[in-house]
Amino acid sequence: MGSILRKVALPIFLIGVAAIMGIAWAPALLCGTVDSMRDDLGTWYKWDLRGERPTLTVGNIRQYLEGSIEGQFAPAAHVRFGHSTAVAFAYVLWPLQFRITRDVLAVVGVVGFVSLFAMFAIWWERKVAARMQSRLGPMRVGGWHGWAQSLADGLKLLQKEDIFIEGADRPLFRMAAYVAFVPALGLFIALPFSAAWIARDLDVGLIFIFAMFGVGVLGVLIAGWASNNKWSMFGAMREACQMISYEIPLGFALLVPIMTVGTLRLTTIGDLQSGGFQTWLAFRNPFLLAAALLFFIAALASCKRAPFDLPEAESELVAGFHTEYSGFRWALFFFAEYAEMFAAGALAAILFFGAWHSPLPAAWGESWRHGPLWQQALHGVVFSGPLWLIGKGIFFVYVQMWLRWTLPRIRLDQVMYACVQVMLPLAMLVLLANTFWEWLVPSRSVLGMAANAVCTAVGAVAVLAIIGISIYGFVNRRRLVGTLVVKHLPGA
Amino acid sequence: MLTVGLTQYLVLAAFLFCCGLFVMTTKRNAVGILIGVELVLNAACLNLVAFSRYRVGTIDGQIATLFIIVLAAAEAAVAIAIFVNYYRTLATIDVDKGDELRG
Amino acid sequence: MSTIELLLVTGVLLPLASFVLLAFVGSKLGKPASGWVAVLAMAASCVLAAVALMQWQGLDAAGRAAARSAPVLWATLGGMPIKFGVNLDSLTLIMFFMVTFVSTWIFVFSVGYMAGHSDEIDGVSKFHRFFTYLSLFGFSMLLLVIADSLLLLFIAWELVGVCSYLLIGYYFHKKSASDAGIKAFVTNRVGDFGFIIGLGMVVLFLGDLSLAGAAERFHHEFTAGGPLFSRTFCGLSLATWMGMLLFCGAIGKSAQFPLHVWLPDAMEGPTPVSALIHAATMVAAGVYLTARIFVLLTPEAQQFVAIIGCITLTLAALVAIVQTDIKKVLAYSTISQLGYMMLAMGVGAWIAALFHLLAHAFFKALMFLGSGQVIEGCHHEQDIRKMGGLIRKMPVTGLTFLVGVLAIAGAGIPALWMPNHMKLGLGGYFSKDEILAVAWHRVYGENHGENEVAAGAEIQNPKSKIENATVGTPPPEPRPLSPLLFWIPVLMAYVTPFYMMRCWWLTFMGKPRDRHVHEHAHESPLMYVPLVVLALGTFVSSYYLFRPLVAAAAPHPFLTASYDGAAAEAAEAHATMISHGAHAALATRVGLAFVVGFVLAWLIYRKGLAVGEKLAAALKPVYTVLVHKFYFDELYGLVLIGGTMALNAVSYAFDKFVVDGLVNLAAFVTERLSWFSGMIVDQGVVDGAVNGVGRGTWSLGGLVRSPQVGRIRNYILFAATGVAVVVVWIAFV
Amino acid sequence: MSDTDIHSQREAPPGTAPAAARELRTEEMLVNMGPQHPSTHGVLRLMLRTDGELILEAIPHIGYLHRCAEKIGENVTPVQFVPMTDRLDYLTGMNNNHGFSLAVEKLCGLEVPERGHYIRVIMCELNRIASHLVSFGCYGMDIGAFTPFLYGFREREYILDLFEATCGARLTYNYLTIGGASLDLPEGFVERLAWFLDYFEPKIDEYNNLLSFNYIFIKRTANVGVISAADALAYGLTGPCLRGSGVKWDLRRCVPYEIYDRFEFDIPVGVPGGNAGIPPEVVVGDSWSRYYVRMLEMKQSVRILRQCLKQLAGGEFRAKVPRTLKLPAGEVYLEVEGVRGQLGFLVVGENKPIPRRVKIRGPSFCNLCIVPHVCRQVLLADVPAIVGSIDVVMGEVDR
Amino acid sequence: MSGEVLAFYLLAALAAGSALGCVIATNIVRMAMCLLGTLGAVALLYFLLSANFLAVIQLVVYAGGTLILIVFGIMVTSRTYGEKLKPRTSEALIGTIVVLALFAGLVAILLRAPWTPVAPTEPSNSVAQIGQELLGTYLVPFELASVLLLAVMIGAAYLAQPAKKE
Repeated sequence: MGSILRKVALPIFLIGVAAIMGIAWAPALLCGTVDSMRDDLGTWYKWDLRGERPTLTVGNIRQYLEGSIEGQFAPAAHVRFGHSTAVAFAYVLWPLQFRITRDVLAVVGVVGFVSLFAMFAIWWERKVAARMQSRLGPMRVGGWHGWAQSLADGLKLLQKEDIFIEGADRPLFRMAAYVAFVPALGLFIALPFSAAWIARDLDVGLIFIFAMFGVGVLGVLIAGWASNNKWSMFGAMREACQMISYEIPLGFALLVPIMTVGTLRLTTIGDLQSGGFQTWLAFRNPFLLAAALLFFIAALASCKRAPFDLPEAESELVAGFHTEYSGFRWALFFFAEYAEMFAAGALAAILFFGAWHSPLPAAWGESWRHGPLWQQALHGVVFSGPLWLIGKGIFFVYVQMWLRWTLPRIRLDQVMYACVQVMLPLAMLVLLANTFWEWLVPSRSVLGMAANAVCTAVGAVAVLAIIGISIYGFVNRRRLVGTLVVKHLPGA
Repeated sequence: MLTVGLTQYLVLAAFLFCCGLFVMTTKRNAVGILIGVELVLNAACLNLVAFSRYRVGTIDGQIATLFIIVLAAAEAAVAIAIFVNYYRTLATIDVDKGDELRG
Repeated sequence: MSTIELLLVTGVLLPLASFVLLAFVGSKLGKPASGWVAVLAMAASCVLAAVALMQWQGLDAAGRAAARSAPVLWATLGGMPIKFGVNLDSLTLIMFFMVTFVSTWIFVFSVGYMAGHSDEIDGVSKFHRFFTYLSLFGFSMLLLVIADSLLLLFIAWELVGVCSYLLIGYYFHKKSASDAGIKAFVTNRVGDFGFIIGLGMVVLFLGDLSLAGAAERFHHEFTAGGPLFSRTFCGLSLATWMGMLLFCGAIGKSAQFPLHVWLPDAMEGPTPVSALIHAATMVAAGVYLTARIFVLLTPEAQQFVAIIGCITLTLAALVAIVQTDIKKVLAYSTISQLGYMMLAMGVGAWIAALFHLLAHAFFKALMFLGSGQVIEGCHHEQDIRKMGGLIRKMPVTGLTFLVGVLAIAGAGIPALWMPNHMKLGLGGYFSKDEILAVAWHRVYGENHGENEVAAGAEIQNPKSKIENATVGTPPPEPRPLSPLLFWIPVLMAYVTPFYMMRCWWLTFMGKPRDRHVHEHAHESPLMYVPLVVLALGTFVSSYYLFRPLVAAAAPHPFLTASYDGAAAEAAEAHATMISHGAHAALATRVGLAFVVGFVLAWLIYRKGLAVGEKLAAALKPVYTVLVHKFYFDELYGLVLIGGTMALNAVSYAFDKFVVDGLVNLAAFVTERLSWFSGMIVDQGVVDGAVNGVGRGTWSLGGLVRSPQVGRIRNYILFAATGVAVVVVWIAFV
Repeated sequence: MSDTDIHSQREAPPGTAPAAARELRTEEMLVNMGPQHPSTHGVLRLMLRTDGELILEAIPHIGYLHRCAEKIGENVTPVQFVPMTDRLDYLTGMNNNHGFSLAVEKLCGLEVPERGHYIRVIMCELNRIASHLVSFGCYGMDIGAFTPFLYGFREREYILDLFEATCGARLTYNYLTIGGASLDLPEGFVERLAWFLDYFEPKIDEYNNLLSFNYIFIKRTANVGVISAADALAYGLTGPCLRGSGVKWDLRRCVPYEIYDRFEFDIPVGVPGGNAGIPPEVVVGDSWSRYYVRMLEMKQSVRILRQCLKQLAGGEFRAKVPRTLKLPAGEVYLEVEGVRGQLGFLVVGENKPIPRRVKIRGPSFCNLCIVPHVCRQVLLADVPAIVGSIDVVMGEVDR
Repeated sequence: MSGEVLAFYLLAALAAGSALGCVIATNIVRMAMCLLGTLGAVALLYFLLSANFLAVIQLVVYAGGTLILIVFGIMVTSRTYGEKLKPRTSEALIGTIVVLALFAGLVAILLRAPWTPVAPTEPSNSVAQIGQELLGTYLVPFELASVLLLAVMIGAAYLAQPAKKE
């Protein structure tokens, strides 16, 4: 397998790109087609008495595709389909007009994405860690760089015995893993991958995700409690403390962009940043940049990732709240963790870093958005769309990993200190300052534009530096710290 | 045929209320009583929102519910603090043990 | 938002930023740094204020009107919109500048002063806390100045109160200091209570809390004869009551009779606080408030203001004569000067009052800082009897203090023949004389140059004629005031120089009376630089620099004129600056008052304390009354504590005689009855029955008691049962 | 009745003071840390009495790795016992070999040839570096940083390669023996070592950059587990733990043995924070100081090694030792500066090839004694930080 | 049967079942978990009632805050693991009767009540509307609530601080 992959790398890459473009855009295009068809026929035939779109039959669709029903926007002659093609398309399109079908698709997509992402991220984290530690990491399973390692791990975990220890509260012990996992999955309901790619575009989507972050803690708490293990209990208590505390600065940091754009609907927030790099919210003014940083740190704490990984601190608490877990339940905790990591990264991207838009100025790809199918697809890949969001999410996940493999862990009292005495006042100040800024400084004014320019420059330098350092590190196979050595030992 | 309307919501709320009431009246664990209170409050909230949706047509009910949620959080915080103190003093969380007027 | 407003808002927010910064990281910044943060913020505000002032000066009337933007809607309460905005007029700007300027230098002084006066508590220096409070205070005061609505003004008002409490009680481990803080706070609450009721009346009757809107509605009420004017309470119209109640706030904050008791006690705070709060800003807030609500004051209410001011200035001036604590002398002089300002307000000398306020802020801050320097130099000695001869040790302080003394005494050359802007004089010479002149005009006004005034008014306000015509109701006849309102202040104008000179002479001149104090005395640059600056400020402010600005902000005479002819006339009269009869008459009476006072003080205290003590012994009853400050503290103690005790006694008596008597009577009757029943019935016959009944009672008691187990769950259950019964009853029966 | 509370009546027997009854009700909890715990470096077991996350008391329980080392010493000849010393502190086999050999040589009056001396110093110092690298890496793990561990092991690998080339073993060397070394240095050793020293020295700065001066690391370790110099002396701490408390005591310099008096090197000690680039949070005797002393010692070891390479003499590497070495009657106690402190060997001979008594003073054991004293009123997360900074190896504690 | 009806009955069943679980459970942690079920179901019902904002606030504050607080309280106060405080039989009996009667009565009243049907209104952009109302009409309760929260914060901190060692 590995050798094959190595030999035909380019075709595989190209096929992969094509597949990704297809996956990324086909369903959205199909749903869009059905919707426009329904709109078209509804307005033409006045079937719609209640202000709703009409439900089409397979026959309607076929006729429409064949061009035998003349809708107002019926396809032009050159794109009309033959009978058999039309029938085939009609059967594909018909179910897509129902909400329930789309919901099922969304659920399947979300679950599939989360599982795949978690598996990918676990493998990738091991590779990142390995490279940072001058190791190779997984190299065997599956051939090319051990790409099937997570799959094998998953299979192994599935086969493992499900151990309940003596004295554990069994129903709660079982339930805890799900209580941790379900909210982590549930938050993807409101997480837009692009303006069109969202399971439910809630008008309170942001708070919904925030709520789901909070509910997930219960799983950890219950896991710690039901394990009948003092270390687990410690882990659970730490998690509760940390989460409840960091939710507050997290919320404050979220309020900053909310106050700036004035909506809680994530698709709206995302589409406000479509104009290229300099219109991203984080670069609007210095306080939003600060809020982005605060958000990222608080989210790090909420995802219990290093240096805030106290609930599972293995040198202190053995393994914290999941000490007694094994097998698939244990895996669920990890799925939840990686899902939350991605969600945090994606949320950071949506709120501050341009959501699903590319850094390129919007005008560059605008005409392609409405062009032929292949242009639309290319537009989705190059200029905006789920791939960008996933890419940004992965970037932030990567930053989280980087931090984890670099930093020591903070002590509990320091975590609380950092939250209550540092993050919280800072977040409040940033909120206040941003309020005044938005009130007093119009974005078109000289000051506003100057701030925007400076922040954009700072952000661009930071992002490019992170990417550059990573690439440099990976290419040169050197640890980066070696390049930044302080020559003389103090105190020697 | 099953339908959804105000009555259904109210019946559900009544059920929740009765469950909460029962929990409040029978559980001996102080936190259990608190859980009962939360159930009762939820029933009330549900009523308010249902009325606001089906009867009044304004969002006053939602606002009231919002206040109830906030107050419930505050109440829970204080209650838990009291229970922790109670537990420290009496080494139990059984409310029946707290029937003496001295601590 | 116009540039000027932006400058002002930024100026207000800077101290707030400093407060927030210091509150969070003040302890980390440490001793000098945290102070300089506050100074920097305030100085920046001052610069912004100066820029704003200059811009304002450059604008014509239309530009000034355009600079004022619409207030921001904050909330809608019960249909009444609450809007906040900047009350942009000359008075705001000049007050803003005065507050920031004086505060900046007081802050600078504080950095030096507090270095030696901030204690450590549990090893943590309280130094930064002082500047935290100061910054908050600066913010509140500036907010108060720019507030355009009574509500915002009230918020800032209360913030100022809180800050004064915190700052007076800064040495909170000292009982007297914390007591003084509480006293200041509580006394202010008494006044604020009236203010709140007044605000309530404004909301109720006028329905608009913004200053301009309230004035407009007030006038409308007057012309329409609304309930505010048509309904009376205790013989006074509700409008009068409203004005008086609003003024109550000013009584508290500006330490007017009868709520003046807190100010002398507030000297327990650090001296810069005294300078800042009790000279330049906080007490000024009361006058400022009165100025802002001036248009809501009916003639009766104005008379009330005047009377309160007159009483205050008299009492305070008299008490100040016998004080020996250098800060208390200044405190009473402050109260007295505030009394002058209130009197001015009451007699309609709106401009003169504010002019005096501005001048007073400079020279009083100067004197307080000077006293701080003295206290610091003399090793925390505040008793002027132990000082003396300090001029050799601290010449800068002594001389600048003298500038303050001259200013408060109203020193100047009464050269009638010179135009005003060329006259030579200091602070009080112009402002106080102007107050007295207007008072004179109000008392004896009909005899003097009416025509000139009318002509002046017409030139000044061609519009008023027209509007008067449209209103249709002729202004009521001017009512002369009691001559006392003129003569008592004039008398006190002689007293003021006396006690100020006494204070100065005892402190700085003569022979050192306490060697220890004298040897220790020194002065430091960080502290005397502010003194010099403020002394210069005193010179500058004295000369009509600020007056035109104040005058420009004076309330539209039409508003006042419509319901108070005399006040309007007086206002117009001195708006055109009376250099005629009234002033001339006055110059002969009080122009040289300061010379008389000074000479008297010099005669008595030239050789030290001996003569003064002899005089005190000779006038023992008067002296005792004055030393005890007219027994106000004792009176309040008696009324409040005694009142409570009396109430106690009454209720005790009721309890003892009425209730107990009834109980005893019942007991007596029962006893007799039981004797009867015991002797006759119980003995033989009913014992068995009684036991049976007893057992029955016991079990009944048990039955009744069983629900009362102290279990809250069961109580809930009972309640639920009750509800269930009712519900079931409704549902099924 | 005011002071009586109902629970003293319910729970405590009559007559017990209410305060004692109240003590019973506090939120105390007994937690077992180890013997299977990731951060106890082997099989140390700490009984923690905790109040929430606060440690009230930590009682070490030891003996899980007891292998009767001293008893074995009484039943085998010294040459046969040398491999056993490898297993005491398994990270510092060379130093253990060395110490025991010195003691026996002193008892028997054996002279070691010049080259033998240098080989011994080279091996001991190399092993010191190797052991400190493990200590550094594991300490990072204790604090929650994963990467330093592998960095430390990466460099240690080179040293182990050198050892392997020399004696064939990577952990239990049995190399330094009575009378010198058991084999001569292999061909090319000097060049490889020189290359390694050049390679390794900059790495120390890298470690410092990565871990020692990391803000979080300093926050976690500075002013944690402070041992005053007096306490350190009273508890008999030695090695980096003692030097971390500011006591300038190193046997190599203070009571020179072997040929350490021929080398120039410094004795690093704990320095109060704020001096010479030391973070301001640091207090003499805290965990950070102990840790940092080790980092500095590696530098000094490199210095010694360079001088060794310059001075390295030719000739014999081992003295002529009789096939059956009779230990004369008498008693020798000798201490050397081991990696973790002073490693002492008591050998009592009775004119037989087998010693009558062998007693070992393990520095880890003595250093561990201070754990209950230091782990009091600290947070749970501080326990690994303190125990890790004391750096015990259970093989030596339990012997 | 439309989706809404189906969703309502599913959620109602979940809410009612969880509430019943609260009643039946003897283990306090399980009670808390049942409460989670009820809270979640009620939150979703709010979605059905198009009170989106309320639903997420219910999730944030109730499920994410209050419930965690309760579980936290349980953990702190129930060190004696598995201590079960069974209800007294008499109380349970009386309670059951009373509550059943109450429920029956309520349902009877509700079913008979002549609710005049009002067409359900769709609140437009309820978040903004709620914000307007909170800072307008309900400003005073809003501020009072903030003061209350402050008081609660201080009070809870005071109550829960460890007893001073004498």
